[in-house]
Amino acid sequence: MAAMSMIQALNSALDVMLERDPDVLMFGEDIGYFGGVFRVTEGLQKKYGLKRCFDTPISEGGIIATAIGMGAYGLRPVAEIQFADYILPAFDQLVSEAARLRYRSNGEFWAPITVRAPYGGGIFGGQTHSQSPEALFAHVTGLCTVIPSNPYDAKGLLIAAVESNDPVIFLEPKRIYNGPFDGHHDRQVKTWVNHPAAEVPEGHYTVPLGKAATLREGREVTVLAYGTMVHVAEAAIEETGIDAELIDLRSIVPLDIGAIVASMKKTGRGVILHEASRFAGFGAELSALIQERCFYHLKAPVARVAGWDTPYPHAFEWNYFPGPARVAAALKRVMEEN
Amino acid sequence: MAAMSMIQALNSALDVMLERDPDVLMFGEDIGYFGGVFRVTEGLQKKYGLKRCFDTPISEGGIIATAIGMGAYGLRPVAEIQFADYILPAFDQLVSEAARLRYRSNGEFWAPITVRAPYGGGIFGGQTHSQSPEALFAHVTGLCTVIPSNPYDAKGLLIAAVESNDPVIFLEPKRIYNGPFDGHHDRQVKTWVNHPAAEVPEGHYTVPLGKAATLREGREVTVLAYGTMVHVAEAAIEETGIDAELIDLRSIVPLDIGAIVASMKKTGRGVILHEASRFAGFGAELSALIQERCFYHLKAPVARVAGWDTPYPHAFEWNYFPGPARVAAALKRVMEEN
Amino acid sequence: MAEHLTLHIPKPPTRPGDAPDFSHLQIPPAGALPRPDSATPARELRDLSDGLIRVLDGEGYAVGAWTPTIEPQRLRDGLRAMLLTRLFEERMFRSHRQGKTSFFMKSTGEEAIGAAQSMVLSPRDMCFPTYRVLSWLMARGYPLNDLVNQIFSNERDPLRGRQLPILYSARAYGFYSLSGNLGSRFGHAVGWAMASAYKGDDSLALAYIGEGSTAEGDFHEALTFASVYHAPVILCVTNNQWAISSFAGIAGAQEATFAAKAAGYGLPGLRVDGNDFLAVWAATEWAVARARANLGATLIEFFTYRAAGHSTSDDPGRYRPADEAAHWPLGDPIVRLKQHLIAIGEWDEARNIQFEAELSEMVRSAAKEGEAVGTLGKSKPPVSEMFEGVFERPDWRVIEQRKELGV
Amino acid sequence: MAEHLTLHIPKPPTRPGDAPDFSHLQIPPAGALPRPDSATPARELRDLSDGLIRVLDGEGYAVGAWTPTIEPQRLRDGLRAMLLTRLFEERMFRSHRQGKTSFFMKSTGEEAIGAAQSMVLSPRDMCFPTYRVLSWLMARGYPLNDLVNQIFSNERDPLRGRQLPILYSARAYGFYSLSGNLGSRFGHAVGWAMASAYKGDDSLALAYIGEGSTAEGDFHEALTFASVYHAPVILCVTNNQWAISSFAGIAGAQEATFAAKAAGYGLPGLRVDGNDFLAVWAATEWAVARARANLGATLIEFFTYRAAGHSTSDDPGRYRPADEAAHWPLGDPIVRLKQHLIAIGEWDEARNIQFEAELSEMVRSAAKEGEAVGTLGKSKPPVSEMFEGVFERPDWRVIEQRKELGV
Ligand SMILES: Cc1ncc(C[n+]2csc(CCOP(=O)(O)OP(=O)(O)O)c2C)c(N)n1
Ligand SMILES: Cc1ncc(C[n+]2csc(CCOP(=O)(O)OP(=O)(O)O)c2C)c(N)n1
Ligand SMILES: [Mg+2]
Ligand SMILES: [Mg+2]
Repeated sequence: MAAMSMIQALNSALDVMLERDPDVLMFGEDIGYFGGVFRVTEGLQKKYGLKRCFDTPISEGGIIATAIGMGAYGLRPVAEIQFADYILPAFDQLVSEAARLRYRSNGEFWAPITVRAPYGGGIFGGQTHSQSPEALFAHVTGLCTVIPSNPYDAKGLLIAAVESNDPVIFLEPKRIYNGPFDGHHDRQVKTWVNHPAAEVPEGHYTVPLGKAATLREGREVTVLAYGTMVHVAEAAIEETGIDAELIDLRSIVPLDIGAIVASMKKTGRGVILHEASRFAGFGAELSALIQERCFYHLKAPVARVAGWDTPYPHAFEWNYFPGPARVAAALKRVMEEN
Repeated sequence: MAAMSMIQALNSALDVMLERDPDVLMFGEDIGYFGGVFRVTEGLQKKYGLKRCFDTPISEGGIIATAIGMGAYGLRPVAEIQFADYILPAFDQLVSEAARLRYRSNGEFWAPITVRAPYGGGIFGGQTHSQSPEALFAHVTGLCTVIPSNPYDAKGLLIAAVESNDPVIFLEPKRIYNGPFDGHHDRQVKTWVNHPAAEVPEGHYTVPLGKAATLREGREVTVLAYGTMVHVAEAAIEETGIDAELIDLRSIVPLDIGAIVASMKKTGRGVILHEASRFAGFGAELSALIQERCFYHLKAPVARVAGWDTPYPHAFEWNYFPGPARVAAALKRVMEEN
Repeated sequence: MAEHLTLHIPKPPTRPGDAPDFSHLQIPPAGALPRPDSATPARELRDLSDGLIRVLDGEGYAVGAWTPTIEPQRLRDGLRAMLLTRLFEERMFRSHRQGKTSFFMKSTGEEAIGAAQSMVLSPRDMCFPTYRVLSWLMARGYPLNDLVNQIFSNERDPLRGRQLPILYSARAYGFYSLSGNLGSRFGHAVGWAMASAYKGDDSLALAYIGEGSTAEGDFHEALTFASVYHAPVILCVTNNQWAISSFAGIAGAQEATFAAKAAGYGLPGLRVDGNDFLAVWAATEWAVARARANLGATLIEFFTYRAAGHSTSDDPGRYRPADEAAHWPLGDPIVRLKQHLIAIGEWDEARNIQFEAELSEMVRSAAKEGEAVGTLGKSKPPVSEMFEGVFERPDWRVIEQRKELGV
Repeated sequence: MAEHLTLHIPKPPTRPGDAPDFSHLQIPPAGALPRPDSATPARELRDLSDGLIRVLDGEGYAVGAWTPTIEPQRLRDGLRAMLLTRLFEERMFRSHRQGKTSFFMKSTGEEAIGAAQSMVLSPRDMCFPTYRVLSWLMARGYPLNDLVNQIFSNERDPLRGRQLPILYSARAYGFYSLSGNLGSRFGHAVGWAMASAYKGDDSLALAYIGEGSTAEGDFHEALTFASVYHAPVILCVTNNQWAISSFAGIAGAQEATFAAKAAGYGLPGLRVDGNDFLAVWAATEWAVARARANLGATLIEFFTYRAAGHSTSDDPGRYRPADEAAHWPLGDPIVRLKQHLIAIGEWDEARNIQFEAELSEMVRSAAKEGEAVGTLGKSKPPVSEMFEGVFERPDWRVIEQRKELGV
C-alpha cells in the first residue's frame, strides 16, 4: 500500500489495466510522450509502447468516434479529453452513438469505452477550463457518469469503468488531483499525504459503479455530494457542528438510489451540492427523487447549493464556487426550518 | 384573422419578419427551394429571393457557426435544424459560443440567433426523429429555450425569438404541426381548424418569452406542461374530472417562476409533464423549484410523468409516450395522497 | 475589385418544369484513365480525383487498364444481388403505401456500389453503411425474412422494435449498426480499422457517406484520423447528386470533386463511375490491396444518381425535373452489368427473364411471410423489449419503469 | 500484401536529448514561386500549396514576384508592432512568474503574421483571432493599459473579470472575442463574411486557427461554407509546428501540407513563410484582392515556429530538444524585417536601439500602471459583474442569486 495522489492513483489504474489486458489502449491530446497536461498518463507510453498510449489530433469528435469504432471491434479504449469543457465537440458521438449503439443494434455492437476528462473549477482556469457538465450526461440514457472524490475511489472506479461494457464518462475533479480541497482557498494548499483515502493498493481492485459511500453517519441532515464538493461538505459539517450524514455519490449514473432514500428517511432533511450551475443541474434530479420518494419524511425543503446560473467567471472564482460558507448557511437554514 | 395550422403560423411569423426587417434571413437543410421537410418555409425563397432563405450543407455545426458569425455582424439569422435530434453536432457551437459570446466579450458581441427545430415524438419517427432534448439546453446559462403548443403562440413566440438579442432554441413539437394531439393515437387525427388558438392574426405580434399561459384555472392540482403534452394534459384533466389548473410554460428559459409558484401555493399539488426521458429531465428542475419554494404548501409529492429512461423506441412509441392514461393515473395518485 | 460584395447561393441547372440537363457534367469515355500501382504515393495520384474511372463502354464491353478479372459466375452473383435489391425495395416501397411499415428508402440506381464492394471485401471485413447500401447485404445472402420483419417492426424484428425500418444491424454479414443521424459512423470505421491494425489482425473497414453528408465535421475528423494513423479503411462517398431536395452543389460539388478532398490528407482519391459494376469492383480491389499492404486509407467517390425519391416521405418532382432520372448519362447499373454479361456471352435475355421471375417470387414470398407474422402495429416484439439493452444490465430506473408499465 | 496489419503512430524526428534536426523540411529559396493573378481559378494554383511563398532572402533583400510594395514607414510600423508584441509578452510572462496573473501565452516567433495582416486589412474588416496574434492589436494601437488590466483581471479589466487572461475582445480594433475552446470561431468568420456579402457591404473577415486545431470538425465546416457561398474571408492556418507537446505530424503534416487542404474545397491554398513579414503581407494582399472581387475565400498556411513554450503552464524542454527554437531555419521575423529595413537603407542599429528602449519604456509604464490598479486577486471588478451579461436583460435567477450573494 502506498500513499498516492489522485493523479498517481489514476495513473496506477491505467497501468494495471494496460498490464492485464492487451485490449486496453489509450489516446488523447498530449497524453503519449508528454504524459498528459495533468500528467495522468505519465510514463505509460514509455512502459507499454507507442501504440498502447498515444497522442491524437485535436479533435474530440474524432477521438470519441475512433474509440467507439475500436470498442465495437472488441478493444477497451480509454480516451482522454483534455478538459471536460472540450468534450462538447464530441457530444453527438457520445449521445447519438456511444449511448445508443447497444440498444439500437439489439446488442450486436456496443461501446465499452471510457472517456476521462479533468473537470470542475477551483484552479483559476476561467470559463473554459472549469465547467462541470455532468448533468448533460446524466440525462442521456445509455451513458454512465462517474466522479471520484479521492485517490482510492479514483483508482477503483476507473478500473471498474474500463472493465465495464457500457460507455462511461469519467470526470476527474482537477482541483483535487494533488490534494483534497475544502473550498478554503485562502488557506494553505493540502496534499493527499496522510489522507486515509490516499492509501491505495498497487494492484488491481475495483470500486463498483453505482455504489455511494457514506463518509460520515449522522442523524440530522443528509448531505449529497460528489467530487470536490465532498471535501467542501466535510468542512462545512465540521464547522457548523451539525450531525450530518455525508454521502459521496461517486457515480451519478448508475445512481445509488437506495442509499439516498435510506438516509433521507432517517434524517428528513437534505442538502445537495454541486459545482455546476444550479438550474437544471444534477441537483434538480436528486431533489426531485427525494421529494418523490421521501415526501412524508421531509421536515424541511431539500436545499441545493451550486454554482450560480452564470458562465464560470475567471476573477470571481471564489464568489462563484459554492464554498463552505454557502454550504454551512444551507445546512443551518435546513436545520432551522420547521 | 385566419385559422392557421402551426406550420402556417410559423411560416407567417417568418414571412412577417422577412418583410419587416432586411437583416432577417434564414437557412438550413432543404429549407430554400423546397420549403423544408415540414414545409415551414414554403414559398419564402420565392417571395424574398435566394439570399433571404436558402439551403445549407448538411452540417449542423457549420449552420450554427455561420449563424453566430452573421449575428455578431448584426443580422438576425434564423437557422433551421431539420430535426432536434440533429442539433447535437452543433451543441458545442450553441453552448461554448452562442451562449457565452455576450458574457465573455462584455457585450461587445452577441448572438441574436434563433434556432428552429422540429421536436418530440408521436410520428413513428424512431430514435433519431423523436427526441426531446430541451433539458440539455435548459442547463446552459445564456440560452433561451421556447416550446410552443399552438399556432397563436407559435407565431407570437417565434417573432419574439427572432427579435430577441439572445440566442433562442425554438423547439417545434412536430406532432402538433397539423393539429392538436392529446395522446389518443387510436382516435381520429384532428386538425387545427376550429381550435381557438388557431385564430392567428396575419400581421406582426409577439408573445413574450418567459410568460406562461394558464390554460385552465383549477383549485385541486397544478399541471405544468409544454408542447404536445399540453394537449395530453387537457385530455387527462377532462377525463378524470379533476379540477386542475393547467399551465403551459411556453418557454422553459426564461421560466415563469411567478406563475408556477402562485399556482402551486394555491393548489398544493402538482404534476409535471414532458415527453423527454425522466431522469435529469427538465421536470426535475420544476420539481426541485416547487419543493424549494412551496414546501409548506405541498399536500402530496409533486409527480413527474415523462418518457421512460430508454432511447426512443420505434415500435413501442405508444408505450413510451406519456399519454393521457399515464397522466390521468398521476393526477389521481396525487389527489389521493394525504 | 468589385463594386460591392455579393453573396453567392449555388443553384442547380434545372428545376421542375425545365428539361433535364446534364450537359455540365464531364463524362470521360470508359477506359481512359491509367491504373497506377496501388502502392503509388498519393501525391502522384491526384489526376484520379478529377477524372472518372470507367470500365464498361456503351456496348457493355470492359475496356482499359482498370478492367478487373472477375469470374462470370461472380458477375452473375453481382447481377443477382443488384436485381434482388431493386425488386425487394420496390415491394417494400409498395408495402409502405399500404401502411405496412412506417418508413422506407430505396437505393435505385446505386445498387452496383454495395453489391460489388460486398463481394470484393472479405467476410472478416466490416462495412459501416448508409441507409442506401442494401445491396451489400443482398450480395452476402442476408435472409430476406429478417429484412421484412425489421421493416414491419413485427414480433420477429431482429432489432426488437427499437429501430426505424431499414436501419439494420447485421454483424455476421459485416454490416455495422445503422442509425438515422448522418455521418457519425464514418469515424467508427476508422476506429475499427485502427483496432484491427493494433491487433495485427487482417480485418479492413469500409465506410459509406452520402455526398451531402460530407459537409459534417465527422467526415473531416475521420479522414484526419485515417490519414495520421494510416488506418486500413476504405472511405466511400456515394455522390448521388442529391441530398433530399438539395443538389450536390450545396455540398460543394461546383467547386471541387469529392475525391479531390483526399489530397488534403495525403490520401489517394479515386473518382469512379458508381453505375459501373466493374469499375466499382476494380477501384475497391485497388484500395483493398493498398490497405492490406499497410499503405493506409483510400477515399473513393462513387459518381452515381439517386433515381428514386429520397424516402417514402419525399416527392422529387417538387424540386427537380420529373424525368431527370431517365436522362442520367451513366445509365442503370443493372442494365449495364446485364449488357456486359450478354456481350461476353455469359447471359441472355431468356435467362434474365427467368432470373427476374425467380427473384420476384423470393421477394414476394418473404414479404408474404413477414405479413403473416404481422405488419406495422399488427404485431410487435414484447413491450418489455423497450427496456432491454439500455445498459448491459438494467439499472433500477428501467426495472421500476418496466414494473410501472406492467410489462 | 503485408503479413499482417500494423498501426502507424507518427513520431517527430527528435526528442529531448537529441540534436535539433530540421533536415526533413524542404525550404525553397526566396523568390522562387510565381505570383499568378489573384483572379486565377483555384485549380491552376495547386503548386502554391506545396511550395512556400518567400520574399526576404538571406541578406534581407526582397526578391521575386511576390515582393509587395510597402512604404518604408509602414515597414517600420510593422517592426514596431512586432517588437512591441515581443517586449510586452516578455514582461507579462515575468508578471505571471511573479503571481500577478493566473495565465499567459506568448507568440514568440509568430509576430509577423498578425502584424502584417492587421496592416493590410482595413479597419472595417474583422479578424477572428487565436490567442497567438497579439501583434494584430499592437499594429492597430490597442491601448497597452487595457491589455494589462485584462491580464491582471483587475478593476479596470475591460472584460470585467469574466474571461481568462489574453482572451481579449476588441471590436473597435477588428478583433473578435476570443475563447479557450479551439477552432469554434473559425466558422464565425465565414458567417461574418457572408453577412457582409449579404448586405453588399465591403467588410472582409479573416480567421486564424492553429495547425493542431485544423483537426476539429469546425475547420472543415467553415471551409465548406466558405467554398459553397464564396464567402469573402481569409482563412489562415498558423502552422507553428507544435500543439502543446504534439508535433505537427499528429495533425497530419507528414501526409500533406495544410495549404493542400484548400484544393478539396476548390479554394486557393497559399503556403507562406510566416516569419517573413513581406511574404505574409503579399499573400494577404493577394487574398484580399480576390475576396473583394467576389471570388471568395483563400486558405493560407503560415509556416512558422512556436519559439516559446505553449503557455505559462508548459515546459517545452520536456518534449522537444531544448535548443530546437534556435535552429528553426526560417529565422526570427523581427530580425528579418529589421535586416530588410537596414538593407534598403531605411533603418540602422542605432535607431533600433533607441526604438527598443522607447518601446520597453512604454511596456514598463503600462505594466506599472496596471500594477497600481492591482494585480490578480489584489483588485477586481465589482462582484456584481459576475451576474451581468448572461442575457441582454437579467432574468430572475441571476437577480435572486445576486441578492443571495449580497452584491
Ligand atoms: C445529422 C443529420 N442531419 C440531418 C439529417 C436529415 N437528413 C436525412 S437524409 C438527409 C440527406 C442526406 O443526403 P446524402 O448524404 O447525400 O445521402 P443520400 O440520401 O443522397 O444517400 C438529411 C439532410 C440527418 N438524418 N442527420
Ligand atoms: C476544443 C479544445 N480542445 C482542446 C483544447 C486544449 N488545448 C489548448 S491549446 C492546445 C494546442 C493547440 O495547438 P495549435 O492549434 O497548433 O495552436 P498553437 O497553440 O500551436 O498556437 C490544446 C490541445 C482546447 N483549448 N480546446
Ligand atoms: Mg446524396
Ligand atoms: Mg500549433
